[in-house]
Amino acid sequence: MYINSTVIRMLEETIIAIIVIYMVLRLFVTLDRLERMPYLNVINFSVAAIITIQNPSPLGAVTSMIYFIMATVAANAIAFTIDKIGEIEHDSD
Amino acid sequence: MEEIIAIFIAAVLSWVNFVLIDIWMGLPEAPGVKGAGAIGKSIEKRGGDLGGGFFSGNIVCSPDASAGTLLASCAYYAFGSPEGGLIAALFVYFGNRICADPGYAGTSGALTTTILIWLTSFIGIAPQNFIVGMVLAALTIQGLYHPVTSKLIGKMARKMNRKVIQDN
Amino acid sequence: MITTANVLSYVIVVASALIVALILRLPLLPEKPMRQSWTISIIFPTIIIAIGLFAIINYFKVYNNIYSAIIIGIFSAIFSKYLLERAFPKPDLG
Amino acid sequence: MIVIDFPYAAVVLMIVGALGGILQTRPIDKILMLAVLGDGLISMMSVYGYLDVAMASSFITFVGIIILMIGLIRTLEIKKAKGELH
Repeated sequence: MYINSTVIRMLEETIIAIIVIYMVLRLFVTLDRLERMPYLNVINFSVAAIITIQNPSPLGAVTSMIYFIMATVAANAIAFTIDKIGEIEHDSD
Repeated sequence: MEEIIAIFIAAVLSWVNFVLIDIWMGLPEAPGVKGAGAIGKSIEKRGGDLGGGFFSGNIVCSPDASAGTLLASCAYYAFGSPEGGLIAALFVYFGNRICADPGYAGTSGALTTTILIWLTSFIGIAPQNFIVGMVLAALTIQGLYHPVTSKLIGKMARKMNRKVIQDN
Repeated sequence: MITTANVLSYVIVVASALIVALILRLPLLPEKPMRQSWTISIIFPTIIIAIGLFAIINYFKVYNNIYSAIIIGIFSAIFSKYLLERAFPKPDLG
Repeated sequence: MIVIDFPYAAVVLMIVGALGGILQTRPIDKILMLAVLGDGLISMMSVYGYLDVAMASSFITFVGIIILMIGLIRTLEIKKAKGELH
């Protein structure tokens, strides 16, 4: 039973690690700034998932929730700033 | 092999759950904040659909039913009982209010996910399968190829009577 | 763990929050295009806040009795009536 | 069955975030890569079980990113009002 449960957790960890590596390489290659934001969102999802999968306790769940909400607020600020910078530089031409 | 089948079933269930709730709560209609509109227009410029672009931008910029599904399955797995889904609904509601959103989509997504996991636990699908399934579902929406998925979301939104409202 | 005794406690939380919110004259439902309204009503934030707070207390198994259920219902109704607009204000930009 | 531990993915996140922060020249790209670097750091801390450090670090990193964004917008507006942009 114990070996079976560790094998299950290894499988999920492997899937999430492959997703993270693929997404971060694609984010590094892409040059368009607004195209990068959905890839960053997938990385946030994966990290919030791996926090709870590695630590199955109430503190792990609370850490995952706080991480995901703060990361979403930061992504909101980054997208707003990209839009605002485009406006400012477009007006100055 | 059984775990791979369970993860696949959980991925399909959470995909259907969060896409249907997000479209029904009107995410493809209008961008909630300014950055979501910019992401949507960028996806439309690269050959996608405007409604699907607003959907994707709203998911990036505020925790909607996708975050509700992920955090409810995380809390169900960590607390070990359906009470975790209720706690996750409370946290997602506060996070939505921080991000300038009314918060209907995230809360209803968390509650429906709790009911869904409680029902599928009788046929042997564990909550950790739902966590990985939600990451796979977010990958298929946000990560693979934006024009095709945004056209698919736009077609579903037009079928569910949630068209894009042009206000600006 | 949710058992039958705890289901009774959850019912008491919902009933307490609903009665106090009706006394405070909150509306029962938001107005009609429901997915865009910012109205604080009984169904949407009050009962969600009450159930979530009671689930946090119920996990630790110390104060999970009927009296704390009634107190949490009263507190969540008062919170959503007077303090929620002040804690998380409605954004003014579109 | 092939198994990849998650610390390798966290290392890839941190290396890509650091390289991107060095190689890209615009300030907005640098701050986005700082977010990727913070993701790698928080996931590495939480994989090895330091949950309190991860919680405090997620608060501090993302609130710091928001404050940097406000400062960047303010700087560009002042530059534009002085006429130094382009």
